[in-house]
Amino acid sequence: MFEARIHVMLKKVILDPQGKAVKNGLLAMGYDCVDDLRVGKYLVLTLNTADRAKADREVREMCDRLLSNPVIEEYNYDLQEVAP
Amino acid sequence: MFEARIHVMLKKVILDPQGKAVKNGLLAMGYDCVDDLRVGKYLVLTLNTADRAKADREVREMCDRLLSNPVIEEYNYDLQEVAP
Amino acid sequence: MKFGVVVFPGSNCDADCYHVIDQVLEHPVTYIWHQEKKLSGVDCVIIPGGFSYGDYLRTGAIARFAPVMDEVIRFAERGGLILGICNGFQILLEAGLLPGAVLRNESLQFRCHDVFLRVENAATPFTNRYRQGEVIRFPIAHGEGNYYADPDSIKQMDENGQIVFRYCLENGESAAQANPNGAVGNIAGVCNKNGNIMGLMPHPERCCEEILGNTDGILLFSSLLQWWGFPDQKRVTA
Amino acid sequence: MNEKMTPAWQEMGLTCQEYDKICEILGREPNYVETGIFAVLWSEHCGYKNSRPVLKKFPTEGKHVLQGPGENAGIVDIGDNQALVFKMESHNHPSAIEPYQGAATGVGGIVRDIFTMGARPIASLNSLRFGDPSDPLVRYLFSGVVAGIAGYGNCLGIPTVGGEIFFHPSFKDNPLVNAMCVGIVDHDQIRRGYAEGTGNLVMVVGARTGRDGIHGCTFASEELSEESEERRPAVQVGDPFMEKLLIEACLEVMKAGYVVGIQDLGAAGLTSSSAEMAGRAGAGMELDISLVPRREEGMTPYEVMLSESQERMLLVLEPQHVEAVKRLFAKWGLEAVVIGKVTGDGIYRIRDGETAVAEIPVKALTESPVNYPEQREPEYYQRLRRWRADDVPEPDNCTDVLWRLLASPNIAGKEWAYSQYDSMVMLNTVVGPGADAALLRIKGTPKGLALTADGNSRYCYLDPYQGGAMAVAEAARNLSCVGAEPLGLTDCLNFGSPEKPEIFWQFTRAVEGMSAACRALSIPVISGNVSFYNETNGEAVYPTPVVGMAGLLPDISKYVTGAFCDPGDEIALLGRFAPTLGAGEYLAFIHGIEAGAVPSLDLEQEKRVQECCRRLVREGLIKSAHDCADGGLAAALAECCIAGKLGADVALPINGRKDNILFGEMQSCIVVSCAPGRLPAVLDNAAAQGVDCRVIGAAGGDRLLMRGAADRGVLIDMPVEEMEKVWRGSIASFF
Ligand SMILES: Nc1ncnc2c1ncn2[C@@H]1O[C@H](COP(=O)(O)OP(=O)(O)O)[C@@H](O)[C@H]1O
Ligand SMILES: [Mg+2]
Repeated sequence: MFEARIHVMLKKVILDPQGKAVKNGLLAMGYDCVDDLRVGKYLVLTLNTADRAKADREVREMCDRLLSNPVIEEYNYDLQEVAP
Repeated sequence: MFEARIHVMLKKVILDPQGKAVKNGLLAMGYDCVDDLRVGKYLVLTLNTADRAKADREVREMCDRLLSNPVIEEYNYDLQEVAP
Repeated sequence: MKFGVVVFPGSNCDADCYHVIDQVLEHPVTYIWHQEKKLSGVDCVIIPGGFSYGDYLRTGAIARFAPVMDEVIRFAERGGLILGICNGFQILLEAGLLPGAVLRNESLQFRCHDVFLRVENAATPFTNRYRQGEVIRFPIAHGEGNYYADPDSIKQMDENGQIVFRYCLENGESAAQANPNGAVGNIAGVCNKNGNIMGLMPHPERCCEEILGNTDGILLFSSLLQWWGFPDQKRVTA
Repeated sequence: MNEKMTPAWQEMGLTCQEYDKICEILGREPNYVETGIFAVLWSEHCGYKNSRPVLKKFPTEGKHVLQGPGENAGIVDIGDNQALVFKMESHNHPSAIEPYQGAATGVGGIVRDIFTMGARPIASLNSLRFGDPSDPLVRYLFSGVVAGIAGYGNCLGIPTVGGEIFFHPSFKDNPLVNAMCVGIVDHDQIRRGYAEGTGNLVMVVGARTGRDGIHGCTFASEELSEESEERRPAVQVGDPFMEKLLIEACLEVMKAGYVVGIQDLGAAGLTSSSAEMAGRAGAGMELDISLVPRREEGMTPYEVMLSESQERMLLVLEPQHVEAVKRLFAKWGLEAVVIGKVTGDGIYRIRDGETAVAEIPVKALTESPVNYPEQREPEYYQRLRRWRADDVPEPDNCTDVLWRLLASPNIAGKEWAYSQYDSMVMLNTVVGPGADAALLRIKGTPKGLALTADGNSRYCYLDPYQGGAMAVAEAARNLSCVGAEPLGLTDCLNFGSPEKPEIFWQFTRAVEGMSAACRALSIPVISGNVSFYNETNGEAVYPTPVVGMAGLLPDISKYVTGAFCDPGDEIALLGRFAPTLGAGEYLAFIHGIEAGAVPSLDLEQEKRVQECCRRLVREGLIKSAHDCADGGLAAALAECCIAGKLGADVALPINGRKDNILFGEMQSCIVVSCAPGRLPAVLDNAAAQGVDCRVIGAAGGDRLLMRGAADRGVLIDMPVEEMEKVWRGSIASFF
């Protein structure tokens, strides 16, 4: 059993309206030292396999095909063996 | 300057419709070994301060007050010093 | 001319599109279930608005892998007519049948109201009954219609006439306050290079009847009929 | 006090007397699960133990009524073999602690109440109350609630076509979120929550059962306190996608004729839906809850029985249809599982596999004991009524006052909120949010359907009886303004703790006032909901009965809105113009005073004014109609100008304090406009029906000019464009 922790973020060149809104919210609450804020997605996925290479291949494929959109997003992940 | 990486997830007892839909999507695409999937938020926040204790305090406070709703969500974060 | 309206779990403008084709246009129309592997003889596929698969993760992302989409893509490659409205547009983007992607509205809010559009290309199968540059009024209803493509793609699309509608003021001027979602270049609708696939965020099917107060959308559907009737057209039936 | 000493029944909210009664019924002490079952079904939220006797005062019968209170929703006939199904429900407490999900699941719940009757939901409305929007916490609640309603309703593809929003400090920590849904059904497709036919099977369909929302129901029957913060799982996350599938699949199985009885799992989950269905049919039921699909492992029987997980339905069907029904649900990707059967012995029997969990007579569950709480007229009532306007200075610059009033959050346009709702999907919306009433066409017929939701918390606080009556009268008036005849109403009664005599007095008086108005206007109550314990740290919200009403237009091509149409059109006041300064928005917002007698309401007069207005609309004699409400005549005229993008020049019809004439509020008075050539016919019609009607000016130009009576000069002079900017921009400016 493997657990993949996947981070999907908007590409840097793309304006992140949600990040901007949250940042403004924090500034309005008085957190002056907030400098930059970006909001992305975090997916925790468990895979029922004992084969690390397969798990790795599949996670990458899932990220490329469904979990992220390469036009606007980039992703990274790490993979960890976990007890079933 | 500090960077906080914050993960916000729905509590385990709370239904995660998004995770469920994505998991079903992956299963329909033929990724049979997907076992469980939960979707959360990932925030990357930079703080303009040299004071780690202050940064830590503020991040926790922001998480409690705005970035998560403790009624349904839980969060964790790590804090790293970064070059300004 | 026969129309097919694709139904995904979560589609919610399927019945509206069906109604307009059937009751207003008075043409044959059929529903196409997302599990279907055939498009059963239709001449134009409409992918309607709604929240396919809840629109979880990204709008249109999961729908894009529904079994019916393989057929839609094949039909597209053969030059078949495909119209994606709102969520349908998002699905076409995810499927790569149209260039670009959509982000959340800049306001982060769902918006439902009328917008003005300028017809940027009146030579497509979807717009030939409008005048080039004509200003029309369509309703929008979406939370993620903030169209994005990188600058190079935009330039190319512009050159190819792939930008079909832009948000504008009532007098036709492009202006930031006419843009309801932050879309790059005020883009509201685009087509592929070949012109047989179009997607747009606004809802033409919502403005086809007098009683609803606006009939600006009907010309979009009748453009398709007119185009289908042109003698020298390459007509493709699924 | 040592917490461990508190017995379970007490912790679950049962009183000592109630517990004794349970022991008496069972002839033994109830076990833990049984205690839980009694506690939720006998709570105010499910059992209406405090309110039931008072609700009996409502008239519930009428020539159109096919189903009155007692079912999941009420039904009225609209002819052509079609009927309208509607109900309103509160989701106040969940929205207070998780505004987005609280409001979203509120929409989900009321929508299920509609399609469970066999109807296709065609429209949603909502009535909202928040504190002062300049408070960031209030804005968090407000924006979260609106986004939640939008997030859920838009996904379902049900247009949100109307509603109302009112701001007042009493709602600061306890907002009111009342959601209404309307469906349409063919007579022969109507279904009910009856568990009939011994041997028929019981199925649970839709979402899996999780630990969320346990005690949501007892939670709604308590006031909010610091402690409720700790009861976290009481809030659930909704899945509108699941609900959309559930709507389609349920309507399909009902249409196929497979359903004997059906009901949503709402408050108190499986417990209340199964017990209520058995109770209505006078049957018994046996369930094996080990068969209920779970989202989590290790759930106890108690948790399964009381979970309020969303998007679930309970079906009763004949055994031979089980496979077909399963297939149909599978087509929509949904689980449908048999969990028990209908029995003939009137006993509610729950097993967990082979282990007996509960055994209770159904009757004991559904016929909860009734309380008759004490009532007392609150001290403030007479004191505030005696207030006189003498000490309030007359304003020098009335244009300036109007400018400020148009920016008052209660009068300002609510577009910021409703433009987040999909109001057009389904292609029926002829007039969407922002008008007196929403108007929908009924496809395939020439008819139109008018819908509105109204209530006035301030009037109800100052005079619950009159305020209740006015909520009914105003809702009906709003329908009459577009030309529709009211068919029936649903209500949501939002009050503080019924255990306080002053609150229960407010409640009783409001219901009495509503009932009187219902009788006078011949509008039956067909469904509704009570929400008590709307208090924070002992402070109750303003009493707020909300009325949702539906009406019918025989010919939808003949409707009007409030918008002035053409320059030169005559503007007239239909009904008696009798403004009063007391209790109004002007007094509250400009002078910070909430006192005085509420405007007087003559129900006989009201009835005639409304009939007259409907007639004028139907005969095509008038081009616009809009009632005078918050902010009086000046605000009403401003709204007519803004909607029509057209000015007006009027002279005030009476003398007296100019602020009273301009901004004082009244009942039974409608601003209408007509082409000059039609004026004689309008006046004749009004005279024939014994209704006052006086011309006050004409539409035209690009500004609103209001002149004093007897040549007291121009009191208000404001460009329409500027009014629009202020009125439209005010709410957005808070964000
Ligand atoms: N204020 C009211 N006016 C009229 N009917 C009411 C009122 N409150 C509750 N009812 C009726 O009592 C029944 C139970 O209501 P409720 O507990 O809200 O139903 P649900 O099980 O859907 O939550 C319904 O038939 C409802 O219409
Ligand atoms: Mg119900």
